[in-house]
Amino acid sequence: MSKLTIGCFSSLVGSMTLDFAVKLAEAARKKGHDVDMWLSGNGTMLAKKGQRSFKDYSSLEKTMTDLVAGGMTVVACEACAEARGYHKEDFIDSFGRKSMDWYLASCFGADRVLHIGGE
Amino acid sequence: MSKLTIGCFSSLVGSMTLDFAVKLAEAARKKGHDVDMWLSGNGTMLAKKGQRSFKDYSSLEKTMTDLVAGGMTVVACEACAEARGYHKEDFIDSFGRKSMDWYLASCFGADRVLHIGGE
Amino acid sequence: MKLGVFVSEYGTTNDTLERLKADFLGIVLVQNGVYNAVVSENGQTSPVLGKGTKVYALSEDLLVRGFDPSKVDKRVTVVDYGGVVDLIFNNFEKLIWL
Amino acid sequence: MKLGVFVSEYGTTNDTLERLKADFLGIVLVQNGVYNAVVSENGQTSPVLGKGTKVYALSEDLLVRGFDPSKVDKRVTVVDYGGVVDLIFNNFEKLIWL
Amino acid sequence: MAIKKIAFVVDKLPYKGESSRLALTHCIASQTVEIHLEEDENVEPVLAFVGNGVLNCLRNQNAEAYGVSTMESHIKNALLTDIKVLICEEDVKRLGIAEENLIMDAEDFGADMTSQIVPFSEIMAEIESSVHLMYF
Amino acid sequence: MAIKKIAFVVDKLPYKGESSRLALTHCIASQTVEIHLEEDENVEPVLAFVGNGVLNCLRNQNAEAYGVSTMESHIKNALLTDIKVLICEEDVKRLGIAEENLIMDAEDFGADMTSQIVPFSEIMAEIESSVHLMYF
Repeated sequence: MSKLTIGCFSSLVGSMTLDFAVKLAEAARKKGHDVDMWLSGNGTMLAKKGQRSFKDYSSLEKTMTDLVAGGMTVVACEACAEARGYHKEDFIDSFGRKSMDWYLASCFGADRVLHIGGE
Repeated sequence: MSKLTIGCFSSLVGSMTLDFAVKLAEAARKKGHDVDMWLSGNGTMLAKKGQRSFKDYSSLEKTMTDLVAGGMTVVACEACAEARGYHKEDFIDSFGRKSMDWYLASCFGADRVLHIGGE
Repeated sequence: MKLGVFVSEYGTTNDTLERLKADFLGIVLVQNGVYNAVVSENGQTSPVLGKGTKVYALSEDLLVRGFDPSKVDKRVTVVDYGGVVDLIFNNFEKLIWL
Repeated sequence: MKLGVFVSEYGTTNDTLERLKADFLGIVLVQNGVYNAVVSENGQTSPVLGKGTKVYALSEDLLVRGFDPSKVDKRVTVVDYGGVVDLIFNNFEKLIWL
Repeated sequence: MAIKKIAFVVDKLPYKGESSRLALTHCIASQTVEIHLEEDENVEPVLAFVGNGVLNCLRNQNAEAYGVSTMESHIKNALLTDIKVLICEEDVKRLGIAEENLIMDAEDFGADMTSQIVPFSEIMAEIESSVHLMYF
Repeated sequence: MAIKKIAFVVDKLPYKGESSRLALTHCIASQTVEIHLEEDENVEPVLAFVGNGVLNCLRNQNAEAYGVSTMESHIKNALLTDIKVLICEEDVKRLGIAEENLIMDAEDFGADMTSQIVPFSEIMAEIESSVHLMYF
């Protein structure tokens, strides 16, 4: 069993990049790997509680909370979230809020890092 | 006096495209033009109340509420906002929430339309 | 038709600009588009400048990127946000954001 | 070094791919990158395929765009998300997302 | 009676971002715009796919893995609501797309309207005769 | 003692998006990463600008109109915290940038460290010798 750290940066609700990250995490968990996910920049949008489901958007909250319940760790950048107006009470309960050094520490302990940047 | 409708689409907090739209609106108001602003897709992030000010992000809430107080109209796409978990109580008070047809109607009455798309 | 094209990117291959036809075509360089007004690659200035169309660049977006607005390519007219508003109402009828 | 490069865009000019050196270089086409596996322009297949490196494409991202995963260019190996996980752990050491 | 034509031009690829999706939903919103307008006023949309944007028009899109609606269903909905749908001929040829692989009708949705593959000059003429232009 | 090198490579332009900004803030966060690690463990960052990303390194950035911090101040902060900053020589030449226009030091911040203009092969060697790679 190995550990994968996925960094999700300028990805967005309404962008399939977030879907990619979530599906990859799911597939890695199924194969028994540890997964850490770091949400930064606009990626923090994934942490917002109460996203309503519409046919034009994939609904990721359930998948994510199930993955966290199953042992995956999801942490969003606190400052990036605050800058967007996502306070503690706006967060999906099981998601963490940390500063950027957490991501580097997660990478320190990871066998593989997939840093998904882009605009 | 003429009317400009600005449509802000896949722009984001953390993207200077939103800054561009706000500064252009401000300049148009200064010259006495009417301005409508439509926020859709990830552009709806601008409508989130309580965005904390950091040196790495321009703070647009004050400028926007001043512009609205001065007669500019700002409306965000209700479905796009709900999909992102921005409910009525999350909105900056003076911003409207409407469906997409509002944007087309605003364009109907506009002399110029600047539709800012992009990813 | 008087068409204003906002170019907000640098170095992307979009052939839209090549294909647009208008009685009057003006290009407004904003955001990363302003690099087209100041950067040469291997000594060649940007192809955006060589179309014989009127080109404008936003001063605020030059400044933030470390460029002196008085030192842009001589084919480019520098405008501020107020100038962009005037272009929109006086020089163009329809607008495209690329 | 075994390097895996995720290509998520189509038709952008990024010379990163050209410059990367590695003992083993693999390209994983995801999102709009999958067009490189299936679309020819003016009869020419994508330059991404002609590098002599191993190229993979994500089946889910082919399907959503209307392509049959069994009909990709013969130089491309189709994988699903599970296959991408295996590539990450077994075939690559470091990863780049373009 | 004032009818204003608005041209919706899509040159972005589908799915990675939501640009082309928003083009379709806003275009189709013209169906209900009257509620905001005076009597006899209306908006007439025309929808054109150019550049790599023509790849939105491929048939057999299957979004099951992602659980979202397809661009195919949106384009068929546009045809169902009698919106003029134009696909740029030069780009279809450049990308080597066979007409049989394009969404040319929405008969399965019960639509009478069909898509048209036209030269770019015809799309340019639509833009010219429109009052406003939204370039997605 | 386990020190792991992480390479931060920036090839995006500044300001339109926040990609290069996040590269800098995450890179500088290596200053405090120890709080999450065991004693004697640490992360050693190296920061490289390649492609059009070298345009982040221009001097005299003035963000007054937008009221945000500049990439210039972030890069100087990186030098102040003794982070190795590499700028790709081939790209500097391709874009015709004079060395005097690049952020080569942060003396005004009180930093001893200076930037280095190096061939791409040297940046590739840094990537090779790093344990992990973050490509912004």
